[in-house]
Amino acid sequence: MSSVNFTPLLFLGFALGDTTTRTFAATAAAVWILAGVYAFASEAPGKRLRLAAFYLPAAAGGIACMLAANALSFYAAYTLAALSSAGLVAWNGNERARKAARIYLALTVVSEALLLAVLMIAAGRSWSWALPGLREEWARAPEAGLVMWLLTASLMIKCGSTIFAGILPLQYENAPAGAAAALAGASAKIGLLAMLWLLPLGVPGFESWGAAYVAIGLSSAFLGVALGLLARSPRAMLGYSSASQMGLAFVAVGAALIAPRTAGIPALAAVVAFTVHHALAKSALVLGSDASGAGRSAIGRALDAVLLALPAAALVGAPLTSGFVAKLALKSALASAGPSPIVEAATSLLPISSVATGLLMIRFLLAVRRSAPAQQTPPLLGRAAWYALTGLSAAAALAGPWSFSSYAREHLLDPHAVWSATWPALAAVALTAAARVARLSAPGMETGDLLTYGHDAGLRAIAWLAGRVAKRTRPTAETRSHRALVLDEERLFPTAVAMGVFVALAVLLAVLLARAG
Amino acid sequence: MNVAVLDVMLCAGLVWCAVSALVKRDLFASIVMFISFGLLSALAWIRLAAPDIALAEAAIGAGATGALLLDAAGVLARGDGSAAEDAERRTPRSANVLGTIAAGALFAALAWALLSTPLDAPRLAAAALTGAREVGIANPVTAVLLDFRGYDTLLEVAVLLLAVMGVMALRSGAPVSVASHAADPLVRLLVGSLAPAVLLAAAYLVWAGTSSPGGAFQSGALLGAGVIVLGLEGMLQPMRVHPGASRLLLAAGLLAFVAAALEPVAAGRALLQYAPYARKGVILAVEGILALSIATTVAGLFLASSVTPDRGKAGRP
Amino acid sequence: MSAPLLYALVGAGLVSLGAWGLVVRTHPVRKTVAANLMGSGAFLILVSAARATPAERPDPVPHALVLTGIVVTMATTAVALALAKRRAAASEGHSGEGASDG
Amino acid sequence: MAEPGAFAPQLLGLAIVVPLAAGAVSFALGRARAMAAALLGAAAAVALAAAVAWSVATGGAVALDIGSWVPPLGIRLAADGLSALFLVLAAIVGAAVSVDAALASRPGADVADRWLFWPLWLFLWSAVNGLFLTADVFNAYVCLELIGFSAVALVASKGSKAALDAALSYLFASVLGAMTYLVGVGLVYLASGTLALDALDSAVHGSASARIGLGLMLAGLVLKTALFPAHFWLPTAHSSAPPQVSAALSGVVVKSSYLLAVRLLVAATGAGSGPGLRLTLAALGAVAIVWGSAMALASQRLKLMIAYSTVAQVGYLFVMLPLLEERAATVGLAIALHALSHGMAKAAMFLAAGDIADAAGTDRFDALAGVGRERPVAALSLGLAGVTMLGLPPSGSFAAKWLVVQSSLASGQWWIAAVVVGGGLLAALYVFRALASLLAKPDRSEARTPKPRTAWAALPLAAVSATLLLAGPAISRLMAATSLAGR
Amino acid sequence: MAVLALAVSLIAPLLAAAGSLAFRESWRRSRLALNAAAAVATAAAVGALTVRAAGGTPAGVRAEILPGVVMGLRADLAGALFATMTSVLWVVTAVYAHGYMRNRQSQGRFFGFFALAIFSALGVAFAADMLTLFVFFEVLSLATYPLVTHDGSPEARSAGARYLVYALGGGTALLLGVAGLRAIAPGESFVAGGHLAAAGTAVPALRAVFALLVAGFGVKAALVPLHGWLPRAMVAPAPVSALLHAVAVVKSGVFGIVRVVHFVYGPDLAARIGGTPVLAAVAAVTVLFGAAMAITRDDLKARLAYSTISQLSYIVLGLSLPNAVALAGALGHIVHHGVMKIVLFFWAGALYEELKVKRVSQLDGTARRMPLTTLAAVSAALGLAGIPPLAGFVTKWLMGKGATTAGSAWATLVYAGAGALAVAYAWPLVTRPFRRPDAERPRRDRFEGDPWLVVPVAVAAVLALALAATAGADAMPLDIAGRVAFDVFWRGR
Repeated sequence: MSSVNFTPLLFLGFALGDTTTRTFAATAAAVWILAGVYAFASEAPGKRLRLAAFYLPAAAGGIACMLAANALSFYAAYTLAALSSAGLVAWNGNERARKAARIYLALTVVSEALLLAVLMIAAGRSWSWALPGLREEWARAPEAGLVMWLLTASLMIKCGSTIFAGILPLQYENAPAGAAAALAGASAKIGLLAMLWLLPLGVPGFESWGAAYVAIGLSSAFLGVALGLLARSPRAMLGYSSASQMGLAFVAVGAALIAPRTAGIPALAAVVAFTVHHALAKSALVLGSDASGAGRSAIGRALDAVLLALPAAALVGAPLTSGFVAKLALKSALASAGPSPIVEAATSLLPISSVATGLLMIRFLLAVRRSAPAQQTPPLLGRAAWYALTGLSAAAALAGPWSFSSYAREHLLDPHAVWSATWPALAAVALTAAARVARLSAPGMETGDLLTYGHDAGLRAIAWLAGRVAKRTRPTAETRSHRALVLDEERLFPTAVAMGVFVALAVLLAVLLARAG
Repeated sequence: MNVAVLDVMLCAGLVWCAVSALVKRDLFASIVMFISFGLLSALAWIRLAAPDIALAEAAIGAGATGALLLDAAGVLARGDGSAAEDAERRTPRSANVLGTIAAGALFAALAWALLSTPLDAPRLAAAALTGAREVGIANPVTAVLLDFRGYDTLLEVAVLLLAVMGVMALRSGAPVSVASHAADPLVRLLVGSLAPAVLLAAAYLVWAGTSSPGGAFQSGALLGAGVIVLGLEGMLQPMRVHPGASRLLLAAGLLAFVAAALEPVAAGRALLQYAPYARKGVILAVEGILALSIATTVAGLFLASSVTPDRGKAGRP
Repeated sequence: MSAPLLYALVGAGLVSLGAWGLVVRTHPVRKTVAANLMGSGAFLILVSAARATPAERPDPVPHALVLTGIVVTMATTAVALALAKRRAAASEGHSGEGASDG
Repeated sequence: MAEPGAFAPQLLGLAIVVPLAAGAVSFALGRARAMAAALLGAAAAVALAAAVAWSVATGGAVALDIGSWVPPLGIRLAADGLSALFLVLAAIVGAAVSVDAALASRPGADVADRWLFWPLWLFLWSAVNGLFLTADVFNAYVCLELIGFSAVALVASKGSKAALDAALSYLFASVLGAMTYLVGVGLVYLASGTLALDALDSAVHGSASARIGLGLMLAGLVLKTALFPAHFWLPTAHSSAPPQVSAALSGVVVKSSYLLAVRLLVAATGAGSGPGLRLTLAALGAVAIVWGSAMALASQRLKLMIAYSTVAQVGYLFVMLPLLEERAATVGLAIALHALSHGMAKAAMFLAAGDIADAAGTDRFDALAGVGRERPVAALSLGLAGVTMLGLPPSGSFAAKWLVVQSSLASGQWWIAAVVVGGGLLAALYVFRALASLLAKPDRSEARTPKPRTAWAALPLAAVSATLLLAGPAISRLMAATSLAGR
Repeated sequence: MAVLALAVSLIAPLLAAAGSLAFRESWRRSRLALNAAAAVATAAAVGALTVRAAGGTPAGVRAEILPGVVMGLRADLAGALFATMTSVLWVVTAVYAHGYMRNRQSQGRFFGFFALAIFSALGVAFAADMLTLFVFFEVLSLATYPLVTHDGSPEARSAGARYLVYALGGGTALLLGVAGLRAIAPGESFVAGGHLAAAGTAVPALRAVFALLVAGFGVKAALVPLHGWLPRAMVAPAPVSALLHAVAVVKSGVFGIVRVVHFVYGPDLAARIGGTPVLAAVAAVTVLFGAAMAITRDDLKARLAYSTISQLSYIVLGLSLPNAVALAGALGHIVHHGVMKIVLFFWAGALYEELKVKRVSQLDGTARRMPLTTLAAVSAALGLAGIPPLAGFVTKWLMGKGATTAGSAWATLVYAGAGALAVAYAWPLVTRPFRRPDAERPRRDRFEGDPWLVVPVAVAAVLALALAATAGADAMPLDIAGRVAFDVFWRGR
């Protein structure tokens, strides 16, 4: 008698998987480890145990996620990382951090639930659990449209695109420096991996979704930078820049959806290149914003400034940086996506987004310099980790082209490509100078913008519902004293009357019987 | 239409006495009317050729019941605040109207039933009469009473004993004790001379019971009534009847009858199936003891209940 | 309209009268009187039926029933009156045995 | 018939006469040894009832012609399955009442000096047995009177003002009922010339006046069974009598006149007449359930509540009647199950209530807080009996409710199912109010001086009634020997 | 031999009940021994029955109680599953109750009715036909009433009254349903895949009977309109809320629905007459309503009660979807949720007993004071919230997956959404104990709670984790659930 239950034992199945997952895993590992070193180095010894309680599970989840082989283990690692990072966000315990953690948690839980729904439906439609074939299964299923909506919503929340941009700065600002770097570097990338695993990249028929993804990408790119310019603290700016960079990944994936056959491979390469570039550059920047210029001699501060500028340049996509390689890969993906209006718009808007990123980076660098060295200098080990990370980010620029996209290799030194990468940076510098002359100072804005208002509204709603419910089901404190309806039968139905009724009843019964005969 | 004038007169008298017994305002007057109703009904039984019943009616119906009613009326009328009095006035009007209508309907139904069926159906007359002859008891009523439906009579004796027990229970278990009353000499003389006659008549009734109208109940009632009269006149010195003895006497009738009933079962026959040869003897014996018991019961019922606590004479244990 | 039928009808009348008395009258003595009347009425019906049988002598069975009935009615009267007297005594403050009002 | 069966008919006679004799002996022996004689008589009565039930179960219906005179001249005692079951009910409740009275009459208890309780009680017991077994309508009249007097005397024996009032109105009510019954018997005899019960239905066929007589007899029995509106005498009588008496009255006496009523109804409608009669009785039954439950809920005293619940439960017995015609076997079984289970439960409730009133001094609800802890046995018995009142499984009344619902759905008279099920809910209201007040925490926990008595007799009664479903097979075997379907 | 096991499993709790009631109030030790022994005996017997049922020849006994009325017991796989959970958890609860009831009064009554409730729950599990199931179901209502009103306070009494109104109302509906069922299919006992020959009867009749039966069981399964009694019944002592109001009583309601849908009607017929779709809708509403309400309740036990309401409807939704995997998940969730929820109620009881903490807002700093208990509770709370790889997630996953295969993806969304809400109401239970208490908690020198309370909590938590770890292994609840589902959907063909 066989059973329908074939849940794999302790259903956590992991495998090294193909090159893409290996690259993702390697990058994530590097970031989590180096950021970890920095975090533990810079944390007071007493609180290290508590930090470990949150940091290590997050790291484990983050890395395991990359290596997941089936839907269950992917979801398990995804949840483990997401929930334990909540602890990191609420790290310094004050009300602001707790509020940020609440917002982060609420959004993560929603995105996780959406992902679960996607995985369940996909698993429901396919007999096996394995991830690889999953997307082909659900793409052909009747619920494909529904799954697409759910998946998109989940990814938008996770990667902080469009209106959810605020989720990333909230994390970077409140988490301790090292942890923030790790979150910046690795946790957002889980979303990208989910895209690669789950989105129907090779499957025809999702062209309209492709266009939508490109649109989302572009809008979050520009919205992210706009909000970044309004942010106050350097790390918030970095958060918003991550949001906008994620937008670019959306654009690449959009391209793959629009022309699955032609743009499939280049888009994949673009996403991988982008992931590696952004992970290393952004985590270096975050560490830098905390470590650089802290109480060092003039020369030291200058050196820090340079070290900080390098990843910043990479982000802008300056030539000979990992950013440049990613941008090239993206351009090649867009080119191979074939003639469609949205793709043309994307190709033309790309450089402008680089300009915007440039503006943001410059503002960030100025902000870092302005924020005097509040903390004491991080220990040498911490600084070493920072240096290593920046080095890696630079190295990526070199290793990138050979391993990923052939298009990038050819155009690496092509003068036209080089120029198209440098003018945005120059333009950004020029614009900033002009802004400073006109003393146009952007008004400050509380990080997390839209989400914080949503959070307050949500709390008020729950309190109202609880109040109303409490009022209705307040136990009737005094079970209303059983007001005995004092019914004395003698008054209601006196004996004399009753006997009279009896005699009448006797006659009735007699008559009934007699008549019936 | 061979209805004699006497019957019509008798029926009219009966109805008139009955109505006035219920309607009369004064309690004593209604009781007197009820006693006269009793006597008239005794006459009616004679007209309907039921001598046994006439005897019983006269002794028990009119005599004992009348005496009890008079005594009760005496006690209750004097009690001014007694709840029963004011309850009288408060019968709700609806009860009167409903009662009257219902009673009327009952009468109509009964009358219709009586008119619509032939009264002269044979019923069990033949079977009973032949049965009585077989069994050799001349008086068919006694045959039915003690043989064919002896079980009914057994239970009926139990009812009597129960009544006495009930009355005793109401006086919280005080034993029945015969107490004397002061009375004027003339009545004492009359009663003195009557007593032996009553005793003789009672004995005769028991003896004659098997062949002619008479029997345990009638003689018992007569004897009882005699004792009551003697008691009322204080002729019976305050004999301290030992409580145990009075109880035994009261229960004797029932115990005898039960013995007579169970004996055949022990002998392998059905319940109350007297042995053919001993039938008359057993019946006579049972009737004798029964008469004594009934006499004590009737006297006890009257004397025990008539002696109310406020007279203070009744011996409370 | 034979004599027995007349007596039977009077019996029926007495039954109804007795029933009326039991329902309407509340004084125990009057109720007892009514009960006795109702009994006599019933017995009258029975005995008149016995008288009307064509057999040479009246049907002895109803006679036996009525005899039993009379004795039972007497018992009723005795118990009812004793109860009435006891209640009258109790209501005049002679506290009866039963202490608890339950 | 097999040899042991030959003696069976005599058992019927003995079952009636032996308790009677014991009662007389107990009366004759007086105060000191009355209880001993009575307990002996009670034991004999229980044994005889068991013997009768056994012989009916093995050999089918048993009959005895008293004095070997064949009816209609002689009187016949007959015991089919249903009467045997009622006999067993009387025996079980009788045993429990006797034990409880014996426990109560230890020195110092207030009932000790009312030794007359014992003979009266045995007379009542034998009269009830007599009524169950008699197959003669006039003999039934004498039994009814015997029951009436003993019940009135027992109720009045409490001595309190309320008891006397109740006894008086009970007496006059039962006299009115008995007289109506007697007039009915007269008419039936007048028209049909027979007094035998089983010859009744052919006799009733012909003449209308016989049917009028039968109607009056039925009315008399309806009053003795306290079916609404003729229930007015029961609440005061049963609630002011001593606990043992009310247990016997509510448990058994009410059922005895009901059994006779069912037999008459079968005889009357065997002649194909009177769906109207059954529907009227059923309608009265339904009203009785509602009225009884409402008054029980409104009553302020525990015993009064239990008495009104009897009025309601009697309603159930009558509501089933319209189904008797086509599904006699099932409904007969339902009647037996409900009567048995309710009889035992009600007796247990009154015995427990007596014990609780002892502990609290009064049985008013507002004074009962915390008594549940002092008298756990009584509280548990009340609870278990409550299970039967509600007709919840595994009680006998649930089995009855189940059978009635089944047959009413099958025969399309679904309103009966609705009334029966609704009645269970109504019963829940008053039963659990009583239980809740018992289990409530006493606000002031002053030490009451609990009297030594505990309701040990009540617990087994309630337990048996609450699990009577398990005795289903035995009861259905006995019921196989019953034919309630009209010929 | 097998019938002997069946007899032992039912008679042991009955003996425990009688013994506990009979023992004098002061015999605490012997009462514990009696109950524990009975619990272990029952667990062993149920184990034997499960093995036998798994072997394909379930033990059974039938008797004709009244002419035409046949009742019977049969330990089939589904029954064995429910009985295993009840008996195993009874062992743990007996120990816990001993500790918890130490300084409360009328313990004899408590343990007596507690054992009686277990007896009736096992009866529900082993009933072979709908009538027997109904009989035990009603006895269960009665046995639990005194437990709800145990301490006699006005709240307890009003809660008890409300519980009764619901239980008896449900009972009435059930009675009519069962009667109707007998009119349609007299005397049938349960068959995996349903025994109703739908050919003959009119659909409205089938629908009416289905509605009555599900409504009757729905009261105890706390479906939305009928759930009112559960939060109020939390006034009962902790062991009662733990084993009965989170495990035995409510699960018997759900088990009843399983019997109706899959063992009387069969999934296809139930779907055809539109029964299961409506049931699924009601269950979905209950899932979301329960979870939403749970978020708003600050009282700890009330929150757990609403969570139970929501999680029960996980099961009802799962079993009303025409798919084997969903059914397997639902049956598995009966056990998984039971074990997890009992840990949380034990924790609530221990908290109240040690620190007089009743509200979620007072949880700050309890971890430091009662680390072991809190750890167990956290693991259970996470499992409840459906966090992988814990027990709660496994069954939720199966149900969600099965929902899509059954073609109703909206149910998958409901599961996912409910998962999110579950995290919302479980999260404070997980994090607040670890926060530093603002007001300094009254220092009680004792480190952990009373061992009698801590050990059961720990054991139950380990049990929950074991369930998660061995989700796929043979002879574990999920596997049994799988076999039952296989029987229902494929053997039935």
